[in-house]
Amino acid sequence: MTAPGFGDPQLLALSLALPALATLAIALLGRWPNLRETATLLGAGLLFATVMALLARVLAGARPELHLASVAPGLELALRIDPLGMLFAAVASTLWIVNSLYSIGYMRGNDEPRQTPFYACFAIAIFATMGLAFSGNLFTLFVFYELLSLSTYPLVTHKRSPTAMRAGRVYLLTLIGASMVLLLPAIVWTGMIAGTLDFRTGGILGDKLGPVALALLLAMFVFGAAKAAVMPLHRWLPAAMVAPTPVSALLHAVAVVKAGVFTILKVVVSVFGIETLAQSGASQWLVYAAGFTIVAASFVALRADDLKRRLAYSTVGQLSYVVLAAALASPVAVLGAALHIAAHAVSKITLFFGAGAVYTAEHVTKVSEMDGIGRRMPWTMGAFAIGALSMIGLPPAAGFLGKWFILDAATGATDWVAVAAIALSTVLNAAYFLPILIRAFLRPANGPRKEAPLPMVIALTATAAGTVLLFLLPGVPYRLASMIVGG
Amino acid sequence: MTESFGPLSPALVLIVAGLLLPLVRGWLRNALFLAAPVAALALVWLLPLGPGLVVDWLGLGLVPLAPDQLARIFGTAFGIAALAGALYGQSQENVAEKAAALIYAGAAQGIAFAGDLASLFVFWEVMAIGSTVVIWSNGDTRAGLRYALIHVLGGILLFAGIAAEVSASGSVALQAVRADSLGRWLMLAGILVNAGAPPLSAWVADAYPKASWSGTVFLSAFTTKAAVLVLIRLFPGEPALLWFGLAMAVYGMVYALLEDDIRRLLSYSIVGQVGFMLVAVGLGSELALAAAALHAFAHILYKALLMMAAGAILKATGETRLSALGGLAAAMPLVTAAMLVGAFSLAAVPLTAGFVSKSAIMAALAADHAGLFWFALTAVSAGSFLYVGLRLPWFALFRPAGKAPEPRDPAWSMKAAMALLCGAILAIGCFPSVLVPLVPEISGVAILTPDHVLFQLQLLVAASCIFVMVLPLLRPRAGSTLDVDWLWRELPRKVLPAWARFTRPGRAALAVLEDPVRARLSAFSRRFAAELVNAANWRTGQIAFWATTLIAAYVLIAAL
Amino acid sequence: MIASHLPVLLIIVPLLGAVLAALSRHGFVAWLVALLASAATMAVAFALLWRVQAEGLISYRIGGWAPELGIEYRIDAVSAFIVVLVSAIAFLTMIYARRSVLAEISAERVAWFYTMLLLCVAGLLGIAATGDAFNAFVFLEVSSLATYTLIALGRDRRALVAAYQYLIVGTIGATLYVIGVGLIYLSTGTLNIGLIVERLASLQGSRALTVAEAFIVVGIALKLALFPLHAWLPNAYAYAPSAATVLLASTATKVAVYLLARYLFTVFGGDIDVGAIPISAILIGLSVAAMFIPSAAAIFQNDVKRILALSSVGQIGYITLGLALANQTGLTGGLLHLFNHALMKGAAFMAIGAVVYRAGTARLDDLSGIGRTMPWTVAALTIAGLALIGVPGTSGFVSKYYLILGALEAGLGWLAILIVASSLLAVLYVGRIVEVVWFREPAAVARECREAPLELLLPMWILAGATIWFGIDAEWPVGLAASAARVLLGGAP
Amino acid sequence: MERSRRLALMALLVVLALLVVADFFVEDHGSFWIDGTPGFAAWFGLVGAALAVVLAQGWGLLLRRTEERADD
Repeated sequence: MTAPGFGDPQLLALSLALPALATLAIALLGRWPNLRETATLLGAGLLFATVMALLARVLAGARPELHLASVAPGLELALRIDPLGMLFAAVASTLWIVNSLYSIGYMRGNDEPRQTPFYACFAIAIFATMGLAFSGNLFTLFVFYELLSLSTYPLVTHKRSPTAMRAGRVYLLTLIGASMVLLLPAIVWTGMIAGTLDFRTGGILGDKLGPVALALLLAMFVFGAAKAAVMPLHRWLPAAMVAPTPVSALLHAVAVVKAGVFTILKVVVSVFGIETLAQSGASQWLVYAAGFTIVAASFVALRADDLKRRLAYSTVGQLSYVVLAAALASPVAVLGAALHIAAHAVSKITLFFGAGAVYTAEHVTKVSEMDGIGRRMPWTMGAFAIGALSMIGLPPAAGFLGKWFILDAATGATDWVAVAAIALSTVLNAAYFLPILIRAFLRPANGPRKEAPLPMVIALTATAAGTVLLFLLPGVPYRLASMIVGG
Repeated sequence: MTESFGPLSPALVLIVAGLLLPLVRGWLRNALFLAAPVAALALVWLLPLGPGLVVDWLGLGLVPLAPDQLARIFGTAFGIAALAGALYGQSQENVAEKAAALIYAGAAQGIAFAGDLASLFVFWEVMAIGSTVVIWSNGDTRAGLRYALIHVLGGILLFAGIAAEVSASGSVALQAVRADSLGRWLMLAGILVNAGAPPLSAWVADAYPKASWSGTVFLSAFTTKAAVLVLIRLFPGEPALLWFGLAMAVYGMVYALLEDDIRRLLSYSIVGQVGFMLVAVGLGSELALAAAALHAFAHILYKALLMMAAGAILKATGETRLSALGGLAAAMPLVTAAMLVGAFSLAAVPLTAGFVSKSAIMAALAADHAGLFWFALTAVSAGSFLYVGLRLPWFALFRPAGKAPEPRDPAWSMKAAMALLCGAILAIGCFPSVLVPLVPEISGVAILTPDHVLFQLQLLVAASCIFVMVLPLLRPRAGSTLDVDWLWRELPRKVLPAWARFTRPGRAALAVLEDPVRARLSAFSRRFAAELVNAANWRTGQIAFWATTLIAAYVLIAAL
Repeated sequence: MIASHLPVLLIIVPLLGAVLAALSRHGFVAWLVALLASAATMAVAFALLWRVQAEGLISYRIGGWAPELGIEYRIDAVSAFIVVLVSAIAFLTMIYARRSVLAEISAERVAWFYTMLLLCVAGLLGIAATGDAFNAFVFLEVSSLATYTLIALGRDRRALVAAYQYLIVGTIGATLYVIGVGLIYLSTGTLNIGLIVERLASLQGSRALTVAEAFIVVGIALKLALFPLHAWLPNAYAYAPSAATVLLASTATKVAVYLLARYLFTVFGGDIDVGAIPISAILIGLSVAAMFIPSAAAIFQNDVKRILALSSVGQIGYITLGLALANQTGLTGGLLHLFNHALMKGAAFMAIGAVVYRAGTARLDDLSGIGRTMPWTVAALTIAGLALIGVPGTSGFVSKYYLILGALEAGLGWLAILIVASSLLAVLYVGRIVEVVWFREPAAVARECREAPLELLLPMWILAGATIWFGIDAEWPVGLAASAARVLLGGAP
Repeated sequence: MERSRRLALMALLVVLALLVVADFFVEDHGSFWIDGTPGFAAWFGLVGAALAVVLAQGWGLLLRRTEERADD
């Protein structure tokens, strides 16, 4: 597939170098928008190809490694691909292509200012996401985690309005604050106890900590990774919705929030080890915390009239599905969590694409203004409907996949609190998504048919199709996900 | 032999046709609408019985197409219903409804042929989506939303139950179980929601009448019967079902007797009839299960026919309330005939399909010496004849109307559909033996024997006597009967304002307490901020003071 | 030949330079002299470091007199570490100073400025190099007097007031220090640190010694601006000429920290609690207060220089915390932070100096959107800011990491949390700057600016680059700090 | 009770009586102790239907309202 001498480490390096190079190219080509967009798309395309090549290797059993630098004794910047990271990277890099296409439509359609920094920061965020997904130890993960927070701050504040700046402050303070105050000490503590920061399937802590200390450490990780938006550290996510929609779509549906749950999942699998966690019962509290978040976020979403805010709270709830699964700490749960990461990514990006398309075409931002919009924008709202079905967890949409295994794990652990939380939130999800569809499709249209710009429609159709395809052909993600625990 | 058809299941044919329907136009659309159920019906019979085809999906060995006897019974019934419904709905303009109806029918077929829990659930949810869209297409959003939410609830209960079952047994195989663990109770609860069992039965009468004249035909056929099918597969002989079934039979009868709107009345009667089936499933003997399947089969036919008649009346007059109708018999003879055939079949008048299936159920009850249920259901049967065989035709069709509506003749396709179903019902009623190849278990049941026919006739005539006697009491009256759905439809409307009133003093009191605290806090933070702004402007003396203090502290500690 | 005289050359070269600069009376010539002298000093410093790493302790007796009578220069891993830092920063400051000084100081005083700068450097290096307690006082005074003058040379009228305040406070500090040294001399009869250590071993528990320690610690604490004795610092840094601020912020307090560490560890022994005085506990308390209170004050300032100055007070808290932890990891973290903070604060003050050079103001309100017109300068400021926060990938992270580790090793989990929590205050004050300079529409001032000249950018970016570099590959500074910590804790050099 | 209704009732009762009579001439296959007796279905049907009406009317008195549901 690749030329001889171009082995796994080189591919791995390339997967980080490409977005970095794309950033540079975008910055240099700022004066020529068409060239600049070409750089974005080219970078995305090449990255996708690279990640796919890596994917083939990982599926074949390879675990590429790359040592970047040793910062200090015990602090190594090192990459190592494992199935979970591979899954995350594959999702992010695939959706970056679609999102780039969509961004072009959105940014031009809305005549947004400061497009060059926008695309550049986007590329940096992807760079950070790749690094995060492929990180080989906690320190590397932390570095890219922070880089992701920082590189997305300019995107959140893109509008430069006072609201946007305020949201940016909340965003940065919550994410950086939590990661510094909790995640970093947790990492240092782990390093002290385990003597290493490297990820290892099955965990590195062994039985060196008692249940209470384990629970405390887990809490530090969970709330430290505030990107996972477990309540009460969820406020940044709705606040960040002031960002342009492509940002909300890729970053706040895929990269950033998934970085949070990815961190938690990774820590559970490769630092604590699911067996250690399950035996000690140290994650039981997290089942409750995540369950509460799932239900509470759904209730808030129910009352939100602003479309993006509703989607944001939906994200908060859905993220906690993954956290809940991580807390259940069983192989099936991890499988479900990983699949839910992929499924939620592709469906939620569809929903945000839909919201952005509606905004671009009609400048509609509120649910109450969406009467008949489905009749005017059938493609957009059709895709939106598929995304909504996926959120509810109805087949034949991808949202079903993760839910299946998470419920399987919850019932297997006879954790009826978890089951009840999922059941209740499913009904609530329906209760806040279906009215949107009802308004959009059943109320009379108040104008002629008018779709969003073509690139946006292509993008959202693609992700909607992906949502269904992922359900019908879940082979590759399933294989990856089942390799996470299995080896 | 299954291989020769590959994955070409009736479900797939219908669903794909449904997805394609909006893309084609004109006569082609109507042709497709009709051809797909025909093809599906043909496939139901062409597929050889066998263990089916295993597909690997997410590491689960799925069997989305496992033709067996039960699948064939329900597949046939669903197929006929879809075919008749498609024929009936030819003149429906709303393409969304037609497409959804095909997907809905396809999902029902999928449930019939599903050989494992996962595919079963997938089709279960597709069915919920399809039916919801059918209801929505008529534009009633609130009822549609309620319907959707209840089915999402039922779906997630079933889902959780299935997940529990899979994680407990490690396989997705469909197997008969008892409700003996929380997971299985969840599964049962999820299915019962779809079957229209109490306490959530209200959705049936709430949602079905909100669909269009043609949509209701589809709705009446699939959801509840698919639930019966799944109960037969998963919970045969589950004792709880006996009581659920009895409750539903009584509930359906009582509410139908009180109801004014034809389609609501018929919806209540669906619940009642499904109750009969549930009792049979709860009984669990081979004969009882076959009888349940057969009753579902018959019920699909006659309830579809009744809904067609009601739809024709609605289309012709724009009205379905008994209190506003009357005297339609002369103007709509075919509709009258259809309604009578359907109603008589429901009431198990001999020579109709309903008589055959109900006889089978009663025979099964008798065989198992379930006396209580036998007597109770016999009484309910008499009551059922009251509402559907007498009250409905009398007030809608025969009584002299004060203000005669001007009905329009139904379209040819509607007439054809009704004729088709009338024919099927009467044919089965007259020649029950045609069903033996489909349901061999009933071959020993006495159906058209003199004593049995006489028994039934006595029952019906006795009920007729009571009807004539108390006719004024049964006069339809506009209004509504309270049901459990009051809890979520009206209670919040009463409680929320009251709650706000109730909490207002509390909140005011809190504000009184809170305001000074907040004021003091903000004053403090202002002072603090000012302090910090000037933090760099200390006087030299202050520094000297601190230095001295520190030394003093040091020395003091040292001296101690 | 020269190699054996390296320790004394370290002092003599800048002193000579100072004399030459004073004699030259011409701005450019003085600058050239200062540049060459500092370059030579840096070379000497690196040579010393190399020798220390190869040979261990270097003892140099001035004039060959025995320690008892004469003055001994002792260069060990700790001194070498400080010496390298100070001389390198000094060299970069000289590069930076030329244009900055031309813009801020009237022409006739320029030569004077460089004289003072070199004197200050000589004094600081002397403190680090000397092995004699009283000699250290002398160098302290040399550098302090030079510093007062440097501050007073500031353009702003308030600079005089600030210099005067510093003069008073500095004098108090020096006085307290010299009282302490006197007490020690009374007890031990020697001023040579090596000999003091030997003789103190037999004098454990002496009251006089305890008092001596109190005086010395408080005296030095005044110089290193330990909270609450810091108040002289913000105004001094804010109103001094930019180049002077760079040098002072990066080196002066660091050398004071060195002196404190010397006394606490080398003189009074590895266990820094002497007698009944829980110095460790007090120092931890004051350090934590320093980490929070001045940092919180920084958030409310409107002058970027003052923000950075108050931030310095906060950052010194981390360094002294490292001393107070008194274990290998913690002390390494403290010393590493000393090193890293010198780099990042140097870069930050250079950047804001460049902004002042172009825009004429450091008031935050006037700097809206200046990142648009001075991207490189502001980018360097941002990098320094990120390092102040302790974002991973910058050197600030590495040192904080070691501090947290040290706190955990000492069994003080709550302290670890406080260390990171205080970083949040840095997020706030740095975030405030970043938001204004990058994300606001350019104000009138900003629109008229151009990018700073290369002469200012070059040293600034060397420091900013080092901040990033040592965030990604910190082996070298960590190695230096670790061996210094080992020496201080009494292990092998 | 108006005339036509009374006539209808009479006719029905006659038919019912005839059916009961006929019942004596066919062989009954009762499953329980009582249901095989001739005329059982007739009186049981009368009682059952009457009970159904009573039950429904009682339920209607309790829960039947004259106004439509608010959002029907």
